Amino acid sequence: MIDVTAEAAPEAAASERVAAAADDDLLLLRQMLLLRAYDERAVTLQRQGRLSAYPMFWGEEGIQAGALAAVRESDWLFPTYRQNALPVLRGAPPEQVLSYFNGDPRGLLDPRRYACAPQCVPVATQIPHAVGWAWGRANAGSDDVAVVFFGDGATSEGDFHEGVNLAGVLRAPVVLLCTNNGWAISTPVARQTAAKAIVDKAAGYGIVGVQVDGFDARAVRDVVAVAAERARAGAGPTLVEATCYRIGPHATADDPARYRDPAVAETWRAHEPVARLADSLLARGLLTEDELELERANAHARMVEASERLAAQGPVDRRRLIEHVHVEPPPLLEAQLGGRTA
Amino acid sequence: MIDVTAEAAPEAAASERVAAAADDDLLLLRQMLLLRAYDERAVTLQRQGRLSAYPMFWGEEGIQAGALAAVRESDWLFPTYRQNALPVLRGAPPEQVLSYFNGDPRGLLDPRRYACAPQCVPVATQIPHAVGWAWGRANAGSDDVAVVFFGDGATSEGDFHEGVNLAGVLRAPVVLLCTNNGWAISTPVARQTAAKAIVDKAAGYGIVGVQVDGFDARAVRDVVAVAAERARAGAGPTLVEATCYRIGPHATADDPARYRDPAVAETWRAHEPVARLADSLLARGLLTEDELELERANAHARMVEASERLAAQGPVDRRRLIEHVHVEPPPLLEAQLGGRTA
Amino acid sequence: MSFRALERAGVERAADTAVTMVEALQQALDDALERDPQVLLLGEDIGRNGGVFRVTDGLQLRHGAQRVLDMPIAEAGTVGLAVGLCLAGYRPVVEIQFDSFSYPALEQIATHVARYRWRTNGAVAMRMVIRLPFGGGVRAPELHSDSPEALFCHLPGLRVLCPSTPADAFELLGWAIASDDPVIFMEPKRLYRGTRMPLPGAQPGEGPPGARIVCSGTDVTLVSYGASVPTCAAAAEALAAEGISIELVDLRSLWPLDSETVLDSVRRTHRCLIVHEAPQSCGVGAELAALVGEHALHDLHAPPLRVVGPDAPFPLFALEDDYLPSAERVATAARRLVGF
Amino acid sequence: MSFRALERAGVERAADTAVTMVEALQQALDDALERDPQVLLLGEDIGRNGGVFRVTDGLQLRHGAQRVLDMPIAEAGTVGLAVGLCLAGYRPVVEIQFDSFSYPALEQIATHVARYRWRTNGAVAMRMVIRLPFGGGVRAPELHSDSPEALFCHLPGLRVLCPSTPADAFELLGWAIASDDPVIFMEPKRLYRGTRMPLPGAQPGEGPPGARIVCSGTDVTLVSYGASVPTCAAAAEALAAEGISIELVDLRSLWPLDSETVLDSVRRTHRCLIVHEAPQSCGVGAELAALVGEHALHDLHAPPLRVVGPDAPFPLFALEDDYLPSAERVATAARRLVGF
Ligand SMILES: Cc1ncc(C[n+]2csc(CCOP(=O)(O)OP(=O)(O)O)c2C)c(N)n1
Ligand SMILES: Cc1ncc(C[n+]2csc(CCOP(=O)(O)OP(=O)(O)O)c2C)c(N)n1
Ligand SMILES: [Mg+2]
Ligand SMILES: [Mg+2]
Repeated sequence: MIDVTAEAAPEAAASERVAAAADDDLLLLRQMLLLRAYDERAVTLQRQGRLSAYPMFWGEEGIQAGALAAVRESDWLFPTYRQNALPVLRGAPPEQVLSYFNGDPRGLLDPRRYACAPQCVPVATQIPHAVGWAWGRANAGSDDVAVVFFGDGATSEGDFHEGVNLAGVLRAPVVLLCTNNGWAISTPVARQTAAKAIVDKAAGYGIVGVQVDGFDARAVRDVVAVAAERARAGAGPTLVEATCYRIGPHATADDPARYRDPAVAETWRAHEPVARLADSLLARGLLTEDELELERANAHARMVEASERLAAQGPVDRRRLIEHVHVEPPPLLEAQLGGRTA
Repeated sequence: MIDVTAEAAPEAAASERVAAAADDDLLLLRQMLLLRAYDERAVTLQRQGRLSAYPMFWGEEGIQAGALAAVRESDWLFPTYRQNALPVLRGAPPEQVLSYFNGDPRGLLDPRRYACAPQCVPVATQIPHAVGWAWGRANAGSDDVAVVFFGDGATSEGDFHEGVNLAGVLRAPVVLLCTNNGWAISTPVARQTAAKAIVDKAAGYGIVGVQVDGFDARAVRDVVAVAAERARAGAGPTLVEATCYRIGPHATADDPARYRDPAVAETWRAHEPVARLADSLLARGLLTEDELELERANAHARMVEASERLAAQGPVDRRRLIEHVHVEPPPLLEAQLGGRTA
Repeated sequence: MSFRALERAGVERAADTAVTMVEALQQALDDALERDPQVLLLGEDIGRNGGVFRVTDGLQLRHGAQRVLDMPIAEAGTVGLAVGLCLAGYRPVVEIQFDSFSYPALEQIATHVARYRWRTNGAVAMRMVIRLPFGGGVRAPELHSDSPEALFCHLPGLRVLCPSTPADAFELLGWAIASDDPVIFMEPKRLYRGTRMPLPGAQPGEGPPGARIVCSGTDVTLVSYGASVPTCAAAAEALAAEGISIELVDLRSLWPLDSETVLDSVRRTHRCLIVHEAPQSCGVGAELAALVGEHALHDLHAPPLRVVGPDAPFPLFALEDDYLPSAERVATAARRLVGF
Repeated sequence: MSFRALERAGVERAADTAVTMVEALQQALDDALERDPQVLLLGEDIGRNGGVFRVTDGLQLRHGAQRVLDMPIAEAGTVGLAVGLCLAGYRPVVEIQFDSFSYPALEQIATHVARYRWRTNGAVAMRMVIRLPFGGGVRAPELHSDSPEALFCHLPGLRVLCPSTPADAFELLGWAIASDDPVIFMEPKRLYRGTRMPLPGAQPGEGPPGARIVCSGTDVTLVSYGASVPTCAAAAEALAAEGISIELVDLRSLWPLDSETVLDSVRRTHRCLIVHEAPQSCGVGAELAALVGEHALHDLHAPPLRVVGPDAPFPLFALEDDYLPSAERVATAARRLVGF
């Protein structure tokens, strides 16, 4: 379906731009279909008992793939558990990323390889990391930027505040991308803050704030692209609030029926970003039903293969208990691995 | 000089209000003169080696006395080290408060006695306390409010953020009073935040924000009074930014010449709030030079007496090492006081 | 919930209703909320969701959203808020969702919760309980399996409790809430649903809780707490079959330590083995071993040993069984002790 | 500043210029900034003000505001920023203004600084030093005299160093900055200006620093670190006059502990006394006493004793001399040990 060279026919510059934009959209859709296949597969694997707790992101594919499409390969990403598949969009083997949810240290990636920090578990703590990285790279003369992901719930934490404030003070080239999906586990955003919108927090840090429909992948891409280019040009950070709705549970162990009306969540399903982008491309004649089906099948097949490779992973070496904690395990740790105290 | 009954002559209601307002201003001035005498005395005592490090508040008397004048005796105050004399304005013996700077545990007050929390040392940590107290009292049916003091530097801390955000979510009856004196030790506020004003942070918490000239004691009083009445009426918290300038050093050990132009600080002296209020009262004919001199002398005399009582304090009982840590010192602490390990 | 529903009918608790630790904790919270209007619960997702472990299940419905408060994700702010609530006369019980998420609250805990009484010459008590599900063994995600209890034992001004049975959970939590000292209440999440037992009477015990002798023995004193207690009990059983008699002491209070009970036992068995999940260095086991060395040196027939976590981060769960003290490791160490 | 100005002229440091610990630390930072462009300093008031203790005096002027960064009052944010700087290849050195102000940064330290290398299978090192002026004895305000080192020894993934002389301060800080492991660098503020001594050569030592035998002796091994070392030295001198011979060991590394050196000494003296300011329970002294009990039990002629802080908050300074281990208390305990 996507063949950039074939599309780049000898036409007028304007129509070339249109064609290129269409290609971009098709690539974006492909990435979103991969995320969708990954996410659904992970939930299936979890149900089969082949993964432990898994935090699904069904409905947030547009924000994740949109943001990724807006930046360069060398721009670093700072995800949470919710954006756990970002490295897959940059070529990481899906089974490797999934094995993290199997408690397997081989699921821990080299951040430099995919320009992507480890998925961050303690809420909001990755924000100052992104700011530090971004300022540090700029200080070293690079024009790379950072994109840090966090949720609406994260905005209540001190580390959100300290990190964003530092970004403002240091004019760090960072895009602060808040996925406001309305929920933090069982807590609605209205219980998280009395602010009318997350983006209202930007002025308090002297930075620019933009709100965007998080179900509209192209809009997210465009907004993040502008923010990233501003950052690259030295104009400082931007707080982007991508609004959406957490259609699924918080994670596999969560039961949203305990705290919210399932019917309401259902109504949001109609807005989900994958179908929305696909429908738009279909309507514009840039994609056929058959092509879409093929793309879906490809993504699915990739995940089926990945699951097989996941199953084939051997046991973890016990030495990993003490390895990589320090440059070299001090004698004490070697002794402890042997069951001794010193 | 202040004789409320004498002034309350049989006149028209309007002029009674004017007279009452004048009395309020005179009382406010008296409190500020006491703060000034206390502060200058403390610096002298420190220079004489009779106190250890002392954080002076020269120039911030208007904010402190102004806020106090705006609230009821039962409204709780949550000060930092910089507002260490607040309990004195509510009747605490000055020598008792000063002895804290002598490292004397007798300088630790009973918060209930003066409706005033202990002066808080770790920056910004008192903010959630004020919010908790305020929400708790309101929840128990009281209409008391809390006033929490903090500096411009404190706004960079996570605890500022979490506390103010909680105040917004819980609509706690609290006045969040930021003394923006432009400096946090050697750090200018522009290095503290890129926000144009501290008050710009209010919208991010969905609360009201007001800026006021912190050198104008009456303005501070009026703004805090409105904020306190809003809180009392259940309309939630207000962030008040009282702008001023830290005319003195951060504390006795600090040497501002290392990091700022002493000439600039000198220009701010002309704005200092005690002379400003006194001059206005003199100009309006509500106060004579003689009366002012007498008031000043009284405050000074009170502090001289207090210094004498401070000098007379006996040694601290060694048992205080382990007392008041728990309801009753557990056997371990008794043993440790005796130099044993268990 | 269903358990509680059963109970609501009668005033007296049926002595033969066996409950899990989660249910026991819930009962203790429910009783406290019922008994004392100053008791409040605060935490993330503790309301309609009943907490991620369901300990507070149904309590908001029963006692109202003014007494069971869902908090924003702000651990420092929540503990700081609870300090203010104590100033206003309340007895807040804070639930921190998982062990590691106590770290952001450490400043509030160390500088305020632990020192406010001291800072006010005894005028204001911090009648606060901080509940902390902790430890590994439940295949939890990264940073959901830490054992930070030693940090709270080292910071002066707190009490640290840790039950290992539903009955103890009920009693100790009741005591903690009624206490006028701040209590860090360590809940071994691995034991949340494993065992069932009937609850003791509704009244919390009198004095501060001491250690409990789980089983008496003559050869080795095995000292432990929390989720390692059943591990030690299993080891004791295996060793009994070999003729090694274990006295198992469940500390229950980690600060202060009931050193009397431990020393008394060690003076009889002449051998001491300490077991916990937390890392070795400066852990609770270090303090215990030091106390035993200082106060029972001449009674010892063998060095006090520790079977504890290594000084390494709690692993991703594929390796957690290798990290956690196992009954086998405990038994091996005990055999070493008697072989001295 | 004046010291450094003297030095700027020549490449070789005059071996006979005696410096304070503050000057030694400044020199180590200056050298590191000079040597390695990846070294950055971060902290509150460290720029024009030179830090509240003047350790960074003149360094911003010399190396620029892009290398010596004044930070907003945000300890967690600053340490988090430094994590990001490590990701970008820098070697940040963070100054925390006083001991207790490390508490707000504890989450970043425990969950990121200490675990990032581990979390990335060794791909990303946290080449970070966190400098922490700590301890009492300088008549400082409340919460400016804590000794939290044991917290960092218990949290896995960090190294913890603590010098007690200007020369060691210089060497250990140089080593810490060059190390690829994160280091919590405890600076005993009481010793900042007390003694002067010449500095060793500019090169940091090779392997990780071990303990240092301050003076050899035969009757009691006295183990300490930081500001308690001179106290112990004074006690040793007093005891020598009574014919009691003390071997004084300065740990220098608190995690990992150089247990070899300590055990070797204890095996010779048969007696061990441990001294520090920090509270007793789960302190560094507990770990040491436990190790001595476990590995040298049969060499001991007396129980390992501790002269340490009580499990109480560091007092307002009127009582600090009663809180701190004194030479007299140390000597009394040593006499008790030889009297066993
Ligand atoms: C410091 C900390 N506190 C609590 C948690 C437990 N926790 C995990 S996810 C989560 C909710 C986060 O909500 P939000 O930031 O909106 O992100 P979302 O889950 O919606 O993607 C909570 C409370 C945590 N991981 N870290
Ligand atoms: C958590 C914490 N970090 C650092 C300090 C050291 N410190 C004491 S006062 C101060 C500056 C505070 O500035 P600001 O909030 O503006 O108040 P001001 O001193 O101007 O009244 C600092 C950094 C502290 N007390 N607490
Ligand atoms: Mg969310
Ligand atoms: Mg200020």
